[in-house]
Amino acid sequence: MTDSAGRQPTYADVNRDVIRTLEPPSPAYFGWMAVVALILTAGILAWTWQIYAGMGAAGKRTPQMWAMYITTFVFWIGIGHAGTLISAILYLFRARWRTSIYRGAEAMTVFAVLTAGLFPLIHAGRMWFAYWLLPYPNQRYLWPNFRSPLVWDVFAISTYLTISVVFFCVGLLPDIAAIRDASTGWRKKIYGVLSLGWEGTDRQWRHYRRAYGLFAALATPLVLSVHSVVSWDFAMALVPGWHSTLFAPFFVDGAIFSGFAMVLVLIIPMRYFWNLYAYITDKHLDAMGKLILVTSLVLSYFYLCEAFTAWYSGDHFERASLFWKATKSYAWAFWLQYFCNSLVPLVLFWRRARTHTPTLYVVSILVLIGMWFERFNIIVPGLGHDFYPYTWGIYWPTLTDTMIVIGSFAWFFILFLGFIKVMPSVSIVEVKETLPHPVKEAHH
Amino acid sequence: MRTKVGVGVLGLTLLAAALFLVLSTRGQAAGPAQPIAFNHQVHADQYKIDCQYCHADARRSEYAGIPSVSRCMGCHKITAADRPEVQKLAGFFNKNEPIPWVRIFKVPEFVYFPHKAHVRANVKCQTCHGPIEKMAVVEARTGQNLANDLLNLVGLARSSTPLTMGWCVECHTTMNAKEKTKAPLECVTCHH
Amino acid sequence: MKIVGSSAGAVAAAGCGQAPERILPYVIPPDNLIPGVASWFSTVCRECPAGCGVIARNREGRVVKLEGNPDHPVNRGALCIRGQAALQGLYNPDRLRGPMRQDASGALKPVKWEEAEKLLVERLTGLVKQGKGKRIVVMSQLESGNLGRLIESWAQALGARRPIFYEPFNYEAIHHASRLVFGRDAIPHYALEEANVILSFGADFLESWLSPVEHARAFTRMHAFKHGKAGTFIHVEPRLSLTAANADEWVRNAPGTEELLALAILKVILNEGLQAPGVDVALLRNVAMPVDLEAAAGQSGVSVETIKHIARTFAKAKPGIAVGGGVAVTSTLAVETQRAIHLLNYAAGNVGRTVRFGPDSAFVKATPHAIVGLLTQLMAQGEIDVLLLIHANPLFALPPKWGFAEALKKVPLLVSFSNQPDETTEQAHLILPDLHSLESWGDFSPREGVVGLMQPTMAPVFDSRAVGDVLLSVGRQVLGSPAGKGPFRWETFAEYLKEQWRGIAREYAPSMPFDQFWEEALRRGGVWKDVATAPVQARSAPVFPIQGKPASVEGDPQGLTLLVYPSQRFYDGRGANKPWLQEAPDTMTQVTWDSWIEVPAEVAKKLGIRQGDLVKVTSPHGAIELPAYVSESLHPGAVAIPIGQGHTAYGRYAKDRGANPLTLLPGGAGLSFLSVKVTLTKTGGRRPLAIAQATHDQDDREIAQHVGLGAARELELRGAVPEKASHPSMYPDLKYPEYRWGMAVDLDACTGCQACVIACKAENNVPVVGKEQVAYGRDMHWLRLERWQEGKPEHPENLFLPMFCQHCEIAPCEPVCPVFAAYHTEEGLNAQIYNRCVGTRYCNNNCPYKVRRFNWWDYSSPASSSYAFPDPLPLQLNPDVTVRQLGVMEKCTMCVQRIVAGKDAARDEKRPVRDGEVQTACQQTCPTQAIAFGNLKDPSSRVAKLSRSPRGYHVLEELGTRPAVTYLKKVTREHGKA
Amino acid sequence: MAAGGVLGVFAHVDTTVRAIRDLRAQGFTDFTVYSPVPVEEIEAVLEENRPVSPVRLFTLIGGLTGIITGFGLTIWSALKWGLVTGGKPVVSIPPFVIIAFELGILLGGLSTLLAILVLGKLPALRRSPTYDPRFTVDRFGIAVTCGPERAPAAGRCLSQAGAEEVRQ
Repeated sequence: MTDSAGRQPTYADVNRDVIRTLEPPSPAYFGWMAVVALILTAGILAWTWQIYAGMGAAGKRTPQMWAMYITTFVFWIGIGHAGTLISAILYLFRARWRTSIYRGAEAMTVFAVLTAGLFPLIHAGRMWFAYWLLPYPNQRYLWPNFRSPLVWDVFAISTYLTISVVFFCVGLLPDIAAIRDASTGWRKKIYGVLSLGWEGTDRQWRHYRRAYGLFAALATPLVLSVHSVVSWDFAMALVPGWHSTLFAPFFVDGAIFSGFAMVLVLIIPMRYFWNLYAYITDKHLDAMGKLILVTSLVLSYFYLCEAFTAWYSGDHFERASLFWKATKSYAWAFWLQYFCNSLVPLVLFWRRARTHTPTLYVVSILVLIGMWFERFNIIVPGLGHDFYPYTWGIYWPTLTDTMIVIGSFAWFFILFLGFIKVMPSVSIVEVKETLPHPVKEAHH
Repeated sequence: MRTKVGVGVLGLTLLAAALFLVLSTRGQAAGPAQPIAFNHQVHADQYKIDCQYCHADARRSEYAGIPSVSRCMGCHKITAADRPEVQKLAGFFNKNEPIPWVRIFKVPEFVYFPHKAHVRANVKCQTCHGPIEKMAVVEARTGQNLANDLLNLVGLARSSTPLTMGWCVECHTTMNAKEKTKAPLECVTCHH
Repeated sequence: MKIVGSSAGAVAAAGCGQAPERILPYVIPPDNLIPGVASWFSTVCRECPAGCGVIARNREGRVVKLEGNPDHPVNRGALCIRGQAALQGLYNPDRLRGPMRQDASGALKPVKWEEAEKLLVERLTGLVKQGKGKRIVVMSQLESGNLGRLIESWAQALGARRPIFYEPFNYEAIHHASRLVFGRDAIPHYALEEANVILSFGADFLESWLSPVEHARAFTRMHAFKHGKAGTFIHVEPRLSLTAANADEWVRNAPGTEELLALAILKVILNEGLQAPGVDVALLRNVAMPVDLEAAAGQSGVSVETIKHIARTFAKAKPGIAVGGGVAVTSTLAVETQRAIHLLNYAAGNVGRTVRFGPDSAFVKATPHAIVGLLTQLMAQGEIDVLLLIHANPLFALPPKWGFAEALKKVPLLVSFSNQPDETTEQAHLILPDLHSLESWGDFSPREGVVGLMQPTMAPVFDSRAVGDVLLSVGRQVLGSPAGKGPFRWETFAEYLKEQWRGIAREYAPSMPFDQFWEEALRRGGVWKDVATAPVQARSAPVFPIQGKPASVEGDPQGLTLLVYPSQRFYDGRGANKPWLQEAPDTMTQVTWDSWIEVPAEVAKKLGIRQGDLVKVTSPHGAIELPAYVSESLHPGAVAIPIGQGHTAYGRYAKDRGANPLTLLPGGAGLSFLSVKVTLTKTGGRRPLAIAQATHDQDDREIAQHVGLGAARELELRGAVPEKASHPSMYPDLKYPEYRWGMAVDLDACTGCQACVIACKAENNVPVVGKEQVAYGRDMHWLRLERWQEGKPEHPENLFLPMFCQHCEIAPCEPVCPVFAAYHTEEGLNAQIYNRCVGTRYCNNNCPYKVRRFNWWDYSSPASSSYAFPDPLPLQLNPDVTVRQLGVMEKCTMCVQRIVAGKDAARDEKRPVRDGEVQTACQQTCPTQAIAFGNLKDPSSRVAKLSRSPRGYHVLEELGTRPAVTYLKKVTREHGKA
Repeated sequence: MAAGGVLGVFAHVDTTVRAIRDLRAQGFTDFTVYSPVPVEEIEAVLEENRPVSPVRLFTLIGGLTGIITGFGLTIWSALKWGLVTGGKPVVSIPPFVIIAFELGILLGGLSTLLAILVLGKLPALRRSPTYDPRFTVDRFGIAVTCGPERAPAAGRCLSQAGAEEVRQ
């Protein structure tokens, strides 16, 4: 990796450049914070109202017992995949280009899962009893129903969150130590505590590296399992268009797809504002672009399978459901999904598009929109035209659930904006690792 | 060295917490003040009046039934008519007012507890209500409490407190196992 | 009775219970009333003059449920939708709390009973003293029992005019016709069950006509497929009414051509010599011969072939029965039509067999509209000083053109005994609220040989007094007769009643001692005996002239004939103040909470009217605005509006809802519902209707199935199918140690009357949610009555299907619940534990039948704005059933509380539950016994037998959910398809 | 400096590695190497005479505990009440596998974290005296613990290897 001047940064440069990102923020930054905070407040108010008045405040109805909340829940869980994928799987594959982006991606993961985790609560009719889903000894002698996909969710997501957080924090340790040594006063104290007194001694490193490898090894199957489990919320159900063995891989691929899009949406501005061109180079963007392209193609394949099986099964309900989605009230959403997820990414076949930041940015945004609507189309139209004609109906969102969904984005960004100012959003240590070691005389 | 101290402190606090929880579930709550200081000891123990003489609905209804004021007066027109408490009773009767007794035994919300079925199965009143005939003032610690749940969590819980679901279920299961009774364990039997 | 008692169950159910909770004992316990144990009181339903027997379930001194009286000859244990809803009249939040009088400003103010009575007494005494008794009139609803008699003698004693027994639907045309044809001024008893063919000219006998519950039962007995036999039902009506939808052959005629068709059919019978032996052919000939078949066919739009086919089917039935009612017989040709129908029955030899004079219907006692018109004139001329109204609401039920409102202004003292704030009562100067019929003593005789006895089923909810008591005391004071003397010597109406019943005792049980007879009557709910059928002869002369042309209607000749028809849910409008009835969908349109104008598709197309568009309906006499309901089946020359909505008063649920079509009708002597043409204009506004059913097209999903009569016979021969014919499962079959509860619904018997829907609501504390929520698919009905339509719109096959939780053995809803709120009991019930539910709503997503209901808003807590039970409605709540909270899922439980009670009773006697011992609310009230419930493990139980029926099937069987509910295919008649 | 010893600060990897070798040659065994990044070369020398890090043992044990807990909890709690849902057997293994898997990963991960802390002697509240802030930037360090009598030898050895700076 080289900076604009074309010379390689030294270890010292890396420390300097990264720690520079933690300098006291600009007014613009606070401006953004204010905006996001405002939206978040609106969301919180909306949720408060919903808890007070009841689920009726959100536009749900028979047959759409689930709607935007679960849509957004699945969306955020999906986003939450790229991070661990990059840091774990790419780590195992020794893909060196990951080093300068994985920190941001991991942060994104953690925050995305934190956001997603809210939705089952928001969605529950009696969220104040949601703790009944946890297995704990109680005077009722009652335990959760481990046969229910929702309980699997509880386990999968909490595990995923815990592991991602641990992985994330462990990765941060040496960098925090670096900041500690670069800072003074109360900051030094705080970072001192957070670094757990990391010194980078040989014994620390050797266990650290071991552990890191093991984390990666654990996180890899986990990351694949989580979205499979989420997909089973649907696949285990009877609803036409849900009851499909295809769902696990389909969801996982979609998750990675949207995850990478989100990573781009986040790192492109980062490298622009902090002038990190030396570390996040076009090579990275190019690689990300390729990954998005590939996952998009796989996704398109799944879309085809979905339609084909619906038709080929000859099952009346499946066919009716698909036909209705594609032609009736929600057709616009249906085709928007295909446009964003299958067509748009095709431009990434051109190398120039993959390295042309604006294009890449627009593509990523569209992909995110497309992926949100993919989940929407599975849930809302899917339920809207199920087995029983008597109750067929159209779902209209209300101000309440709209505000809550928008608020969730604010919640995510407030976390992320906060993070990038207190923690190194590019890994100091791993970037250095990829640089050639300082040596006195050439090897012989 | 330092770590040792830390561990010690932590251990102590935990122990204290556990102790507090245990204590908080032991001991008896004082019975509330009733509009008339009715004494079960006198009626049920001293004079050996059968519970169902006054709580006559227990054998045929969901509710055990609080005796009507007139039923009390049935005896107390003459019996101990001079006692102040009995005069209170007469007062209610003459004013044609019901006596506002304070409820003591209460199953959790959304539960149907039929006394009838239990009387039919020869369950002693005391099994659920405790040694009423020994109580001058009726008192009971019933219902769920967090402490007990937490104790349960750390495995220190003695059997669940009376009139909680776990307590009912415990009894039903053990009776079915021991006495070969057919005490139902269906949720819908009590929740419908 | 005091409504206290240790009703902890009720308290818990209502979901409140703050500490320190007080428990109040009775001061003096009421005899034979144990808290927690229901007691039953038998009485008579007074929601319409059909006089069905009712038994009321009383818990802790409050009536919580009404059921039909199984012994009663009229309804045999069944109740209709309105009968079930009577409770909401009793506990109506807008019911008048006590007596009121109009003060100077014209506002109604509460007064003491004494004061109120004094007022009335003074005025009456004044008039009686001056011998101006004729200036006093009593206008009551039809009272065929001793209250009626008291009113009459009261009027007599005071020298007042003959009282008027006012019924908006009084079927006078029938007894006029009877008088003309048979010389007997009576409404005969129509024994539908004994006919092989029913030929109905617009008679909506499954909805409101004469005695709907009795007719529904009779209809099923003659019509439902049994042992390879099934009767035929041909219905002639311009509109596809619920009754028409039940017909094997619906003949859509041009409005007002019923007489013509009847005569044409008569002519065919005569031409082909199909008339019964020994009938006066000459008479029939000179009535029928003038009719020209071709012309008749042309004018009625019914082909000559069809006319001939009907004639043959009808005449060959031996016996058949022809009935006429509904809109058809209230045209300007009302009497002529009924006369023609009488002649048809006469010609086919049905008179005396299926059409019986004796027992005659009590409706004959209802005052003809002509007299009501006369009264109106008298009032207008200021001839009336005191008008006493007893449960009559002429201001709503009479067209404004009658000028009743204006005439009323001329009456110095209007006294209303109504206990509901209806239109007329709001005008009253003095209101002396009568007890609700469920709180009062009385009797009612719907027809000869049946006298239903009414007794108080609970203490009065509010400060009201029995109208009988008031009449007695007022009468005494007016006449100044001392207590125990004179025409009003009885202290209370109850005493009066008991004394009158000594006469009845002599008639019905001369040998029995009276007290025993009285006890018996109270227990059974009345007395009844068979009445010999009186022989009648058609009078040969004089036969009055035949019209032989369609009924004349005034208004724009280019306009559309207006069909104003009685509503099955609201009758003449008196049902509109009951939220249950407002929320129960009208079976045919599935519309709730509103009224609408049914517009033929052709017309709608021409005028560019879409469903829900507001339409201005203009007749020569008035104009109203209503949302349009576009109908494929209605006759292109007509529009239809149901009666019952459009109240300007009558409480929060009825007021300002929909519009009243009677305002479009002319005034004049008789009240004819078919008499004007109207013109439609789009207002441009929209008022979308709250329609519960998304579509009537099954989209080939075979939800409601049918089989041809021939095929059904074959199946019958082939015999029972083995159980578990449904799809295989990966898992071993479930074991059911003692019982497996299941249901069977015979679609061939279901007439779509909706009684079950309300019975379920009443039994299970199902909240009423309001128009907006229903429109948005959030209605809470545990049981919904679906209408599925097949075939051509003008010859539709309509299938009615009650849908509720199917209690699947392999239930998709159960395994997805994370907290075991939904699980399967050892008795095969699909249980839903409300207080365990966290509201993930996964179960309903996964329910293929979408029968689960979610508490979107807080219907259960009084603090909430969406509280569904304003006082005193909570008194009606069933203490054995939880009132569900905000955010929990609920659904049909197969009345598990009744199962628990049934098993408890059985355990008392150390025996298993007997078949038929436990009845679900829906099954209990079904007039046609289409629903069976019981233990599937007992092969001899009715439900088990039905479940093995060759017509049996499961809805969406291919999903392999193995429902515990079996439906029996409807049997359709091939010739029904023309 | 409690035990006493010598610290050498290096700018380059190769010099550091050389220093380590020389120290070993002169019989110094007890020394700590500081580095801003993990470096294969350095590890290679150090790992020559050391057993493999025991971290993986923690992970293994944690993982197994998780899996056992998973199956234990699900099966036991299912049997405790034995409610039937959807006609499925009370103990249905396939769904329980998911719980077991997730718990396996969870405990596995947590015990790995534990391993880092325990083995890496973390958290350490105070910096060790020989630590130098530059070690997190671009400097390598070798701290030799030895008695004052051998300190000069160690120092000499370090500077010969190419230490920029040697401290007592």
